Order: sequence, then structure tokens, then C-alpha cells
Amino acid sequence: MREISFAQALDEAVAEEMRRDDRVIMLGTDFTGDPLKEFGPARVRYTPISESVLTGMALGAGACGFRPIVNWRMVTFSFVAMDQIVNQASKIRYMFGGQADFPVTYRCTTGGGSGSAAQHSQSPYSMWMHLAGLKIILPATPADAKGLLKSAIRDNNPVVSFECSRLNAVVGAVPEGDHVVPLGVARVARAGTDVTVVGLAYYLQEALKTADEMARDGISVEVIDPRTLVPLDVETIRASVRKTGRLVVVDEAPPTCSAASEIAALIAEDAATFGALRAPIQRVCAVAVPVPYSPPLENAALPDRARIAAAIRRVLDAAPVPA
Amino acid sequence: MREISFAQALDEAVAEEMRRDDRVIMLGTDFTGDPLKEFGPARVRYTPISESVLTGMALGAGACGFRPIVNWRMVTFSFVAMDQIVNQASKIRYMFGGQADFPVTYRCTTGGGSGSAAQHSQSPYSMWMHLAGLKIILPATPADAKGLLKSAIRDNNPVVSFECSRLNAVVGAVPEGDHVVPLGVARVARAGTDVTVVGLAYYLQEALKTADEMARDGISVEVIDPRTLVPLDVETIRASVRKTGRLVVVDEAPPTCSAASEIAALIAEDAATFGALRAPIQRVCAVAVPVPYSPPLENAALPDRARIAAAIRRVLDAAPVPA
Amino acid sequence: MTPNRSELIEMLRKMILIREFDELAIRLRTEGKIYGAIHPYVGQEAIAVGVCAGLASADRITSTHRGHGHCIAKGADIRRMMAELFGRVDGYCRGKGGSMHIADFSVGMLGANGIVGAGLPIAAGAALALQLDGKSNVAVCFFGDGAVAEGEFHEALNISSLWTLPLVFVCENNQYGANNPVAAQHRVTDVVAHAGGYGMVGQSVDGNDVLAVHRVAREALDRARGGEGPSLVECKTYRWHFHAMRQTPPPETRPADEIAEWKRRDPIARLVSDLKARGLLSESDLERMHRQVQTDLREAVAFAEASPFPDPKDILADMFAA
Amino acid sequence: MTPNRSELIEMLRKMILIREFDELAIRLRTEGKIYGAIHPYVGQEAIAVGVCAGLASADRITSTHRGHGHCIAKGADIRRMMAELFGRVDGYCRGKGGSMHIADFSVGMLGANGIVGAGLPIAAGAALALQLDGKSNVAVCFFGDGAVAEGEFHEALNISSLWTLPLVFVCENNQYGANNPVAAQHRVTDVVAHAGGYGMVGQSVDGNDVLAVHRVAREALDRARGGEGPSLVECKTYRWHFHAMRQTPPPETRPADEIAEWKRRDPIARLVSDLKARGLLSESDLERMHRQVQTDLREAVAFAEASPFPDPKDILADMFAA
Ligand SMILES: Cc1ncc(C[n+]2csc(CCOP(=O)(O)OP(=O)(O)O)c2C)c(N)n1
Ligand SMILES: Cc1ncc(C[n+]2csc(CCOP(=O)(O)OP(=O)(O)O)c2C)c(N)n1
Ligand SMILES: [Mg+2]
Ligand SMILES: [Mg+2]
Repeated sequence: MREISFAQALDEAVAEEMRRDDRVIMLGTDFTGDPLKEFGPARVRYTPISESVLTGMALGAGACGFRPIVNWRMVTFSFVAMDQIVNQASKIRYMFGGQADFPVTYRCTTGGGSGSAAQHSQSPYSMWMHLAGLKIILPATPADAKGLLKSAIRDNNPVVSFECSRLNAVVGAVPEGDHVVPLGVARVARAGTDVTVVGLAYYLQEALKTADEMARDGISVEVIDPRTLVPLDVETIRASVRKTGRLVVVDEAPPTCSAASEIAALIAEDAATFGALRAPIQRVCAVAVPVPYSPPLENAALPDRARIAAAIRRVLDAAPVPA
Repeated sequence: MREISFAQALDEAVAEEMRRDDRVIMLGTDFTGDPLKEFGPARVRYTPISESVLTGMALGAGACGFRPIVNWRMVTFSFVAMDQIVNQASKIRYMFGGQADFPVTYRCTTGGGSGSAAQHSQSPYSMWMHLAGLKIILPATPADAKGLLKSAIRDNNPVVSFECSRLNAVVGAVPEGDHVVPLGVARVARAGTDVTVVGLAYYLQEALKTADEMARDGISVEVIDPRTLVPLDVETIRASVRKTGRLVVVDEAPPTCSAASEIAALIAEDAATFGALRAPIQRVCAVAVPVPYSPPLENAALPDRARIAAAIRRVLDAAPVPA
Repeated sequence: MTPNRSELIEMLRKMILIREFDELAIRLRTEGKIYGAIHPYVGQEAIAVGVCAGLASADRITSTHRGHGHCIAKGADIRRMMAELFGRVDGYCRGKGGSMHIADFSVGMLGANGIVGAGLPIAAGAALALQLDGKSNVAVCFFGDGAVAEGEFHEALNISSLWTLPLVFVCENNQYGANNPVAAQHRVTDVVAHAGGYGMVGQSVDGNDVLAVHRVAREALDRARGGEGPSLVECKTYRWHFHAMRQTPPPETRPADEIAEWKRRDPIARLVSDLKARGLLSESDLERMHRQVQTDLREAVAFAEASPFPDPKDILADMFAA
Repeated sequence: MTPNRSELIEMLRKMILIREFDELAIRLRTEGKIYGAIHPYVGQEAIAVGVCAGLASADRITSTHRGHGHCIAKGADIRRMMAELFGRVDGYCRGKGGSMHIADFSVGMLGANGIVGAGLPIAAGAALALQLDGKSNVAVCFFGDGAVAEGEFHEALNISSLWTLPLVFVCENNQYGANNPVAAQHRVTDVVAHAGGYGMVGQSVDGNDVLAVHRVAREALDRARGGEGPSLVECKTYRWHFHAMRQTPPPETRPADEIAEWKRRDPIARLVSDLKARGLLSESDLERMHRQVQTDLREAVAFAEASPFPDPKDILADMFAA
């Protein structure tokens, strides 16, 4: 299969959906590639730096028959638009009794690891997950980047696409043609028996590498990629934990009230899964600080393979695999 | 001891701190009581409806020697100011290497139960907890309302005070004089042995009433009030769970990535506490919808004593108390 | 294009209906048949009616927390409005929204809004869609003097003007944002002063004169339909009642003589005397109209009361579109 | 109050220092000694210097993502700035902030800011504090033409004017927000057109003429100190380089003749020839100044390189004040 980068996969998804449906329009202060050339200025709208009005405009245009894609660029910049997200986008359909659909896609980049300091290194998906009413995708591979973003654009609800910057250059196999990945279906990225590791975005890749390394020591790690955070395919995660009895969740957001917390809670509250749990659930997250600029501090703040491996060893030490 | 309402306790806290320190100023579109009379228009500032600029102004004034209290009124309205909260208030001290302090208090009301519909019935504290860098108080009694808010105003960091509207009319004993409650110290509101219930804000009261009811059936419920969400006194909660072996967390926010999720995760990840856990952890939260307007739907959305009791029975059924 | 007699009579009827609807809503809220908060539109009727008389059903509006008047003016059904206030399944939002969230997308009313200023971006988005559709439809955005202090006011005016969107910004300057007089919110109390900064036509009008409002709005709507972009129309008006009530109306804080002065400028009385002077309305026409309005309102209440409360089992309905 | 010779010479020195600092920063970023993104201020030096020459240390400023020039103009120490860019413990933020978050509270520089528009509210808060202190100090807020589209621009101007805050809004209109020309952001490309809506004095000035900037800023500062409230000063200028770079400078997208035209209007060359014409500067003065700037920059780099990286153990330091 051909291989393309995560960034190219995202661009392809948008271009294909723009071709497929001329009600798809895009708004943002900048775009990758040259969509203007193919789709023209009516549909490709370079905007002033006014994220709040863009975010609300997408809802208005969505209710009037268009399918806007708003590119906030960094998730950082979406916070000036938070009212439109929290008080409008996430509530508008339910609050109005389902009178209208709001087929809007909000895109943004997330994550640290590039010396960009606190404001420009955020991964706050859990703040959006907490809101009832938004769907959320978090691709970790080029194939999913394309397939999930296409599903998001076709979805008739506001969907937020969190796109991890550190994955942009990652290259992987992506099927030709109309590759669509449904929302709400997790993927067992690597099968294993001793411990379940849920890895989000960039940290899926790190979890897989850690699993490779630990396989050499005879430790069998099952790695799961949730792919969408809302809806979250909790059953795939629970089934894995019922098998392995151990769970480690890895993400670069700080731990408090994070997606990792949520996954931990979903495991701990389910009777059958709780009953199968043989060790404490471990979260491997960022240190709870604004991501610092200086490389040694940034490295200390963010998770790495050593911390993932240590967490895996902790849960195995707590309840050793019978020989 | 004299008894006053939750609302009066909050007003007293502000008035006393304004008297104590003339660098305390307040900004908002409206205030309870008549602070203008005592403190004058220089310190009591009625503002235009511009929450974002107010939120940022408090940081600027805070860095220049004042101690602003910004009243957003409903937490709903703070979302238009979210950039100043996320990208400035929570990061500004650390990001600048501790060069300056930002002694700012942000106040707002939270919660449903008053037929106010989705936008005006929110309890999104977990979104703030996720940010590293803010302290957060969540009083559940008049005494704590006064004591915690006074601590918040004296604290040299941005502190967010979430004040549950349904508690406003609740009357309780509040010590005379300078009653201060330190941040980060939970309270065992009722001692018990069979199950630990953590109740937040209004649901502390409901948890206590449920505990009373269940005591008649011989069930001994320990009820804990965290009082501050950041810093969170996790040790008091863990110690209780190590004793009872069972945990129920009650709050009116939707469950996903909530404070309840965080408490569940903190219990499930601690080896000693996990080892003592005899039943799955239960979260009793709102249904994950925007809070609906119509009373039967709103009642169905929000937790109540029946759901708290059912959760308690579930954890007891999972692991009955030895006779 | 001045309105003809039947149009004028319909404008009057709608103004009376809006007023009586909200006077009734106050009573029903006091009786506990309505929940949450309500914000009566009484006194401002000329604005919603004057503007919406220039709109077709395919034109879109966005509204505010004080939205009942805009709903009625845009053609919403008062029975379904009342059912919504009563929290019933036949309400516009199936009981999920209440007063601050009434919408009727079928008549182009894209929703009341509990967030000050939040309707402006949504209206701009509707205007963008209408511009792309290219059928000369327009969007209108109603908002208060208080909303002018919010950043979204500025962002919406800026981008709409930049993109020549078919949009009319209608500021209902009722002299107060909650209890704060407009001079405590803005140094320049004429909102229209902002228009120039955006290169936009701005016009101020007596918001208690429905014909003046209609004329100015019509000009702005024509500009929007003709591809000349958005306008800022400021309507000076006054609300007769409190800002908001829950169980009981709050005490009045505004000067009594100010209220009296504005009540003398009653927009309904003004239109009535104008129509009478022009021989277009008789006293018995007026009485008949009042009776019809009361009948319609009684029917609306009966409709609402007959409608069931939502079933708690349906709590998850309408969450996500298929 | 026109600046005397030593003040003029100091203005020139700072302009040269700013330019050379950022030219050096580009090289150091390319070499990987600096991390993240940098936004050079080259070409805009007259604004920071012209404005800050009117400020005392107790006056406060807020800055933007393009903040090195403001830091230097306000009196920050280039050694600690460089150490911050190098991510070292002796940097202003102990290595936690980097280019977009340099601040020096001790000289009244309240911080660069990675969020477009976010400095305006903070400056307004500083101005409120200074007003309450009553010592005639002022705050200055620097921001770009792009920031004008953000809601916070509007909110800050509105409340500052309403409260007569001692504040000067300095818009650096460098014709682009990132790659978007100002005409793609605003219908009216003169930002100063907004001043009237707030009842504020607005003045436009050639941002490449440091003496003109200084004169206009001084007037605005005097008004602010005198209790006459805020002003909006728009400085027309141009950045010589790319918007931002990470590993390598991005390709230029602006028209070559536009760049050439603006480079002919080099603010430093202009001041040099002016001072020479007035006999206040000789060629050897200028050479000495250039040498001194290079020496200072070399020292700054040496200082930065000698400073250790932060210890990962200190990751939690500075999180909360006692
Ligand atoms: C962002 C936001 N801040 C505050 C409020 C609370 N609030 C509701 S209505 C209102 C006053 C609005 O004044 P104006 O825009 O003039 O409209 P009016 O009520 O006069 O019709 C306020 C402050 C809100 N709903 N949203
Ligand atoms: C709220 C927000 N949106 C977007 C960005 C990304 N961004 C950084 S600088 C910039 C352009 C700013 O233009 P302008 O204000 O004119 O300043 P200049 O770069 O020209 O100095 C943009 C879009 C941001 N930092 N913050
Ligand atoms: Mg008003
Ligand atoms: Mg610019």
C-alpha cells in the first residue's frame, strides 16, 4: 500500500470531501497546501484572526445547509472561541429539540515536544469530552487521520478533530480511494496478554515502541488506540482489560480530569472489568505544569518510553503474571 | 453559633476582606448586597458586559499590586473569557519563571435544578481542574463558603471559586469573626465504616441526607467533602476508602472527564487504596446531556438521593459487609 | 416601499400580540406554570415587528435572551412557544429549551440565546450561507446595547463588512444592560458610532416608531440584498418592565420619571393613533384585534396545558443527528 | 519635549541593538541554539523605541509574540533575554518561557504573549492599577494589525475609554497578520478609524519615523498621565523578514517590490541621516555604536552559553506563589 504522511493524509481527506460535496467550505487564517487553487475563494475562506466569530459562523452556516470546516490551527487559539464551543456548538441541537443539524468540523493541532512553551503545547481534549454534545476524533496514524477526518466532515454533528503536531511527519500506509473510518470504533493496535496499554495520539506510537522493547523481556503488551474520544469505544478497552487484568493509559495531557482519568474511571466502575483487575490502574501523563520551554524541562514534563515501561513494570510487579 | 445563609456567608467574606486590605477591589456587572455604599466606586467596579477583558484586567492589576475579585456571575459567562483563563491565568506565573504573583479571585455560580436550561445550569469545574496552575474552591456549607472564599482572596495565586446556586439559601452555623478555612483540606462530614461517599457542593448535602436514611437500615456511610478541588486532599479520601473498601462519588456535572472521574482514577491508581477496594467505584453524575429545561427531564438528568442510594447498594451488593 | 393597509394592520396586530404574550408570560411565571427566568420584550415591540415586516421566511434572524418578540414577529406559532414555556413536548424544543432557547428554524428564526452577544456570529454564518446560495436572502441579528461591549460584536461586524455579507445588525438600545445604564457601559452611548470603523453604513432610529424602524430596516435590507453588505441599525427604545424575573418580579431600580417618559412614547399607542389619523383603523377594528389576540393567547395556553410533559425516558433523544 | 542629543543617541543605539539582536536570533535559531518559534522585529524598531522613550520604569507595557524589540526598548537586559532564548536558568523566565514569553517585571515589561490580542486586557488591568495608585504612571499596550480583529481589542478599548484609564494603545500595523494582508482582515485598513466609536483620540503616524512616533506617543502619554484617558496610536510599518521561523526561515510570500519599497524607508537609516544632518552624529560615532552593540551581543551569547540548563528536578518550581 502507498505510504503518505499524517499531514498529507489530513490534506487528502479535506480535498476529497470538498470534491465530493460542494457544500463543504473551509474557514481559517491559514491552510496547508493550496486549496484556494482548486476550490476558489468562495469555499476556501482566509479569515481575520477572529476565532470566536468563525466558530459561531460555522454553526449558522451549518444550520443553513453548508458543511463548514473551521481550522483553529493550534487548539490554543480555540480558547478565545470557547463560548461558542461550550454554550453553542455542544448544546445547540439538543437545546433546540433537534430542530436542525449542525454539520460542522472544527480542526486543531495539539501537543508539545517542540520547544514551543506553555501556550503552544496543549492537549486539552478532556475539556471538550466533558461537554455533552460534541464528537471528538484523535487520530494516531496517517490512515486514521484520513479516515476519521472524512467521517467527521460527513457527520451531521459538530465534530472536533484534534491533530497531534508531532505526528505530522509520521509516514504510514493509507489505502487509496475513499478511505473512511467510522467514529466510535477503537483499534487493537497490537495484541498482547499481560497488560493493556491505551495510548493516545503520539503516545500510541510510543506505547507500540515500548511494547516492542518489552517483548524482548517476554512481556506481552496489548496496545489500544481509541481513535475517537467521543463516542469512546469503551467496550474494546474493557474487553482487553478483562483479558490482561492490568491497565496503563498514556497521554501527554496533564493527568487531572484527563481522558486518562476517564478511561481509568470507566474501567474501575464496571463490575466485570473491575473484578478482573489485578493491579492498580496507572496513568502516564504530563507533569501537571504548563509545558516549559527549555528542552530538559519539557522532556521532564512529557511522558516518554522509560515512564511507560516503568508503569508497565509497576502493574506487573503488583500482580506478577503466573509463570 | 449564629446561623447565616450560604449567600450571606459569601458576602461577609468579601466585605471582611475588603475591609482588611484596601488593595482588594472587585469587578463585575452586578454584585449582591450594596458594596458600593461601603467601599465606593474606585474599588467596587460595575463593568460593561466584557468578561474577557475583566478576566485579563485582573491579572494586569494583580501584577501591579492589587488583589482583584472578578465576579463572572454564572460560570456560563466565563467561557467568553476562557482564553484569559487557560492561556494566561493558569500559566502566567510558571511561564514567567515566578517573576510576579497574580493574587486574583474569580467567582462564579454553578449548577442546575432551577429550570434554567442548558446554558445556565453548568458545573464544569473539571475543565478548570485539568489546567495546571489554578486553585479551585467548591464550598458546600455556609461556614466553608465564608472560610474558603477568605482564603482564596488572601491567596497569592489565581483562585476560582465555584459557588453552587442551589446552596445559596442553605442556612448553617458560621463562626463569628475572621473565620478562615485553609485550601487543600478535606472534611469528613460524617464518619462511617461501610462505604465512602464523596459529595460535591449541593450533593454533599444530598449525600448526607442519603446517609441518614440508610443509617436506618444499618448501613454506615462515611461522607467526605473535598472543599477544594485544587489542591485536592486526596489523602483524606484514600484513607477513608482504605477503611471502607467502597467508593461512590456524587456530583451534578456530567461524568465524562469530571471531578468524579479524577477521584475514581486517584483511588484506582494508588496501590494501597486499590488493594483495599472491595467493589467497583461508582460515579453518580448527571446524564451526559445539556441540562434540559422541562422539570421532568431536568430531574431525570440530575442526580438525586434515589440514585445515590442505589449506587451505595450496588457497591455493598458487590462486596457485602461481613455480618 | 411603504406598507399597505393590511400590512400595517398586521404590524399592529403583531405588536399587540407580543405585548400581551409577555404580559401573560409574567403572570404565568408568577403562578409557576413557566420555569426558569423570563425577560419581557414589552415596550420594544416596534423593533422586532418593524424589522421582520421586511423579511421573508427564507430570511434568517438570530435573537437574544429577550426573544419572545422576535419569535412572534418572525412568524413563530404562539401555541408552540407557549408549550415550550410550559416545558411540554409540543414546545418548539420539545421542552428542552424554555424561554431563552426558543427557535423555529422552519420560519428562519435560528434561536434565542442565553449568552449576551453569542447570536451575532451565528447570524454572520447564516449570512455567509445565504451569500453563497446567491438568492438575495438576508440575515438579521438582534442584540442589546449591553452586547455591544462583548468582543463578538466587534468580530462579527468586522468580518461581515470585510466579506460584504447580506446581514443587518439591529441593536436594541433600551438604555440598560440589566441594571446598568448604557453610559456605564460605553463612553459613546450611540452604538451607531462604531459603524464607521468597519466601513459600514450606520443609522440610528427611534425604536418606538415602528414605521421609522421599518423604513430604516428596509433600506438596510435592500443594501444587503443588493450586495452592498451589512449595516448597523441602532433602535433607541426602553423596556417597560424589569430586566428578568424568576418567581417574582424584582424591584424597579430605574428613575420613575424616566419610565413614565418612555411609557408616553408607547410604540403601540403611537401606531394606533397614526393609523386612526390616516383613517386606516377604527376603534372597533382595534377592539376586535384585542379580542382576537386574547382568544389566540387563551388557545395557546390551552394547547400548552393539553400537551404532555416529556417522558424522562426520552432524555437522550435529540442529542446527536443521524 | 523634544529629545536632547543623548536621548536621540540612545534611541538610535536601541534601534540598532534591537535589529542586531533579532538578526542574531535568526542565526542562532537556524543553528538550533534557540528552540520553538521566533518572530523577528526587524523593520519595526522605531515603534518600540519611539514609544518607550517616553516611559519611566514604573510605567508598564504589554507585548506580543513579536516581543524582543519591546523588551529591549523598555530596558530589559539582553543577557537575560538571550539566556531565556537559550532555555537557561539565568533567563528571565528561568528557561520556562522562551521567545514568546519573555517578561521583565522589574522594568515594567509585563510580558510577551503568544496569544494574539491577549495583552490588551492585561495592559488595561495594569492601567487600572496605575489609576488607582494615582501616581501619574501609565500603561502601553503594543499589538499588531491582526489583533485588531480579535474581540479583546474591542473590549479593552471600550472599558479603558469608559473608565478614562491611563493607557496608550499602540497598533503596529505592519500590513500583514501572518501571511494575510491587512485588507484581507479589515475593510477599513486604517485601524485608527475605530477610535471614534470609543470616544477616544486616534492618531496615525509613520511607524518608520522614530521621532514622529515619539512625538505622537508623547502626546498620548501626556493625555493619559493628565487623566484624559486612553488613545489609539496606529504606527504604519513593515516587517523585513518572515512572520515566524522554526528550523529555517520560510519562503517569502510578499511582493518583492513592496519589500524593497519599505526597506528604502529603513527607520534606522532615517534616524542616522537625520542626526547626521543635524550634526548630532558622526560616522565614527556610528561605527563605535555598532561595535559596542556587537560586543554587547557577544557578551549576551556568552552569558547565555555559560548559564546552565534548568535541572529537571525543579520542574515544579514557580508553580504557585506562597
Ligand atoms: C456573556 C454573558 N454575560 C452576562 C450575561 C448575563 N446577562 C443576561 S442579559 C444581560 C444584560 C444584557 O443587556 P442588553 O444586551 O442591553 O440586552 P437587554 O437585556 O437590555 O435586552 C446580562 C448581563 C449573559 N447572559 N451572557
Ligand atoms: C488567538 C490567536 N490566534 C491565532 C494565532 C496565530 N498567530 C500568531 S501571530 C499571528 C499573526 C498576528 O498578526 P499581527 O497581530 O498583525 O502581528 P504581527 O505578527 O504582524 O506582528 C497569528 C495568526 C495566535 N497566536 N493567537
Ligand atoms: Mg439593553
Ligand atoms: Mg501585523
